[in-house]
Amino acid sequence: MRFARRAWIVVWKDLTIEGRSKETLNALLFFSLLLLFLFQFALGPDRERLASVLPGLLWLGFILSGLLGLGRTFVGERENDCWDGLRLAPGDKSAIYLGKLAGNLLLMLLVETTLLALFAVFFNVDIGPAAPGLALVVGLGTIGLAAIGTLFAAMTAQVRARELLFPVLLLPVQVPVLLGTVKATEAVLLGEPLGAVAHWLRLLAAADVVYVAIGVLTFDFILDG
Amino acid sequence: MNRNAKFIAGGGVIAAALAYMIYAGVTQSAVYFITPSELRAAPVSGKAYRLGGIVVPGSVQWNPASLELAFTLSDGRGSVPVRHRGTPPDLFGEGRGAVVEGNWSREGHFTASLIMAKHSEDYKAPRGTSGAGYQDLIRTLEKDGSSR
Amino acid sequence: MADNWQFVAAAYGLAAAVLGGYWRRLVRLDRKLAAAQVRRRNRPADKIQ
Amino acid sequence: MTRALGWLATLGLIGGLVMGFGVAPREVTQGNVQRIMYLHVPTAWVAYLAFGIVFFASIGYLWTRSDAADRLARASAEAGVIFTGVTITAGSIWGKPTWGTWWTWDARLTSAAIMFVMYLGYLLLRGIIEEPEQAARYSAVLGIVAALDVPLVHFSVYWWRTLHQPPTVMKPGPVNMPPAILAALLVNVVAFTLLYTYFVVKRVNTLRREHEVLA
Repeated sequence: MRFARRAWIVVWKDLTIEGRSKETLNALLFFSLLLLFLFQFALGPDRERLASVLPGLLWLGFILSGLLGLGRTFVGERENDCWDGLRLAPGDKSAIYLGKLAGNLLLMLLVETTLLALFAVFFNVDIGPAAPGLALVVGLGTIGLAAIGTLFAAMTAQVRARELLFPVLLLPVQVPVLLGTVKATEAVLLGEPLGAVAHWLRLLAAADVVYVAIGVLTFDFILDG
Repeated sequence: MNRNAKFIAGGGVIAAALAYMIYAGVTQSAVYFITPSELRAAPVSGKAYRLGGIVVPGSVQWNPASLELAFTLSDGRGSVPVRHRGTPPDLFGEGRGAVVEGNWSREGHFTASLIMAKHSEDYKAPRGTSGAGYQDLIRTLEKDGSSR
Repeated sequence: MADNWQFVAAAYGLAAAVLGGYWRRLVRLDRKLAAAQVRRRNRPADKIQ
Repeated sequence: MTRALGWLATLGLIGGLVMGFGVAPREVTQGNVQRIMYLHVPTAWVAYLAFGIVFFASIGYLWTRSDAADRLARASAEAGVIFTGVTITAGSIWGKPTWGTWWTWDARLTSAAIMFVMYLGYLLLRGIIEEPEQAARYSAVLGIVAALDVPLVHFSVYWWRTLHQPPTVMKPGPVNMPPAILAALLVNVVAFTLLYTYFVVKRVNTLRREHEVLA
């Protein structure tokens, strides 16, 4: 499988860079911590209100940190003039897309797990019994977010005002994923069985399939001129 | 992989996922608002609800001076007293459908912060059938809530 | 049942303003381009003189 | 040719107004305010049509790299955003007297609003990229993503909440509408489709000439 190998090389390259500098990861974890402080200041001690807004807040945190992390996907390539290297890489470019997507997924899941743990500690939420369901919902949502996020990050990497354009393009497209995950997370945290949110899970799964397929098919056009 | 083969396969996957979504979407039964009998079964005070039903004929009490509105919403099986402060929309009326947003108060009534009139998708000419009946409206409400 | 004619008027008025505005923009762009094309066509003639 | 199309659209719109305000009867429950429907529904249809054409033109561009396809996508997206704006404002004005609120996060309203911002983003991307070939390529990808996203957006907000009545005409089963109202609606759908076609043809025209003048 040469295709898988080429995708893996991209993942390995990005992980090595990230492992050496830990630039993005450190900044994102610190950012998540700050978010928790902000939420605490905004909400105050009202526990009842907290329970009803918790899923939304959690996803707000995931999205804000996701936007920051995803937006940086191709920054390294641009700043170090490796863009042409990617463009000139032989063969199917979708391997590069899948590699970048896998790297982003790993990074986002790491940050999300940390944020979730911090949430449980600071807001006294017992997420233990909901953990398997929560993992499924968060995983499905993150795939969708990262799939389009990676594609749009490549699209905006070479454009001026990219910090602005990236979220402006990404957020409206991500509405189905956001609605689905927030609703499903809400149900899971309230202790409802996964069957009660089956239609949301199906929507998320369908969205993930569509988004990843679009990314694989169109990434070529973004990369080569 | 052949480029064209990739596009055909990818397009097929996308089309299949979307077709499945549309199929599931059309046949899905989802709850957009709860009905009075559902609220009666397990009311949680303080929790925000969207409640939909028919305004029971003869139940509307409207005080234009204090802008206080009280009426009863029913789905034929259960009924809930609703209180609201403000002017109701034009289409709001006895025997018609309405959806209210608000919460269940401890005093045993529903405090609505927003009242919305729900009209059916059937448009009527003056000499057509006169005014939709109670059953018709219940059907509209239930149809919206259970199918399509 | 009130007729709410003012709402009907507002809806149609706003729509007319938006659609008419876009139409006017297109017409203006059209004229500007026509003028530019005329200028371009005249330029070589200027050089000959 | 374009001019003839313009007059045809004008004629259609006049006919639509005559049908909507002269021929169609006053609706019983809602009163005359229901006549906003003859504006709201056709513009909504045209908006969906416009974004559908953006989708196919975008695929066409990536396939053939023809500038004509790119110009069509751009013109159609502009018209689509305009018509979506009209649909949303008209619907909002209709909603106030009938539902009692200008705006509610109802399914159909929300999905129209999301579609609106999605394609505003599309136009924004086009405006920001200066290099024409790059702008065409990137926006074609975005046009495809946005169009395939529309059904997902639709169902997600549909399950989320709804207040909007189900579609009257575009649904399976018989249409439950007096013939005069239906006829007025159909005349307006045709008229607004003509107006959309006129806008797109004219805009494609100006874009082509812009390209020639700049070249």
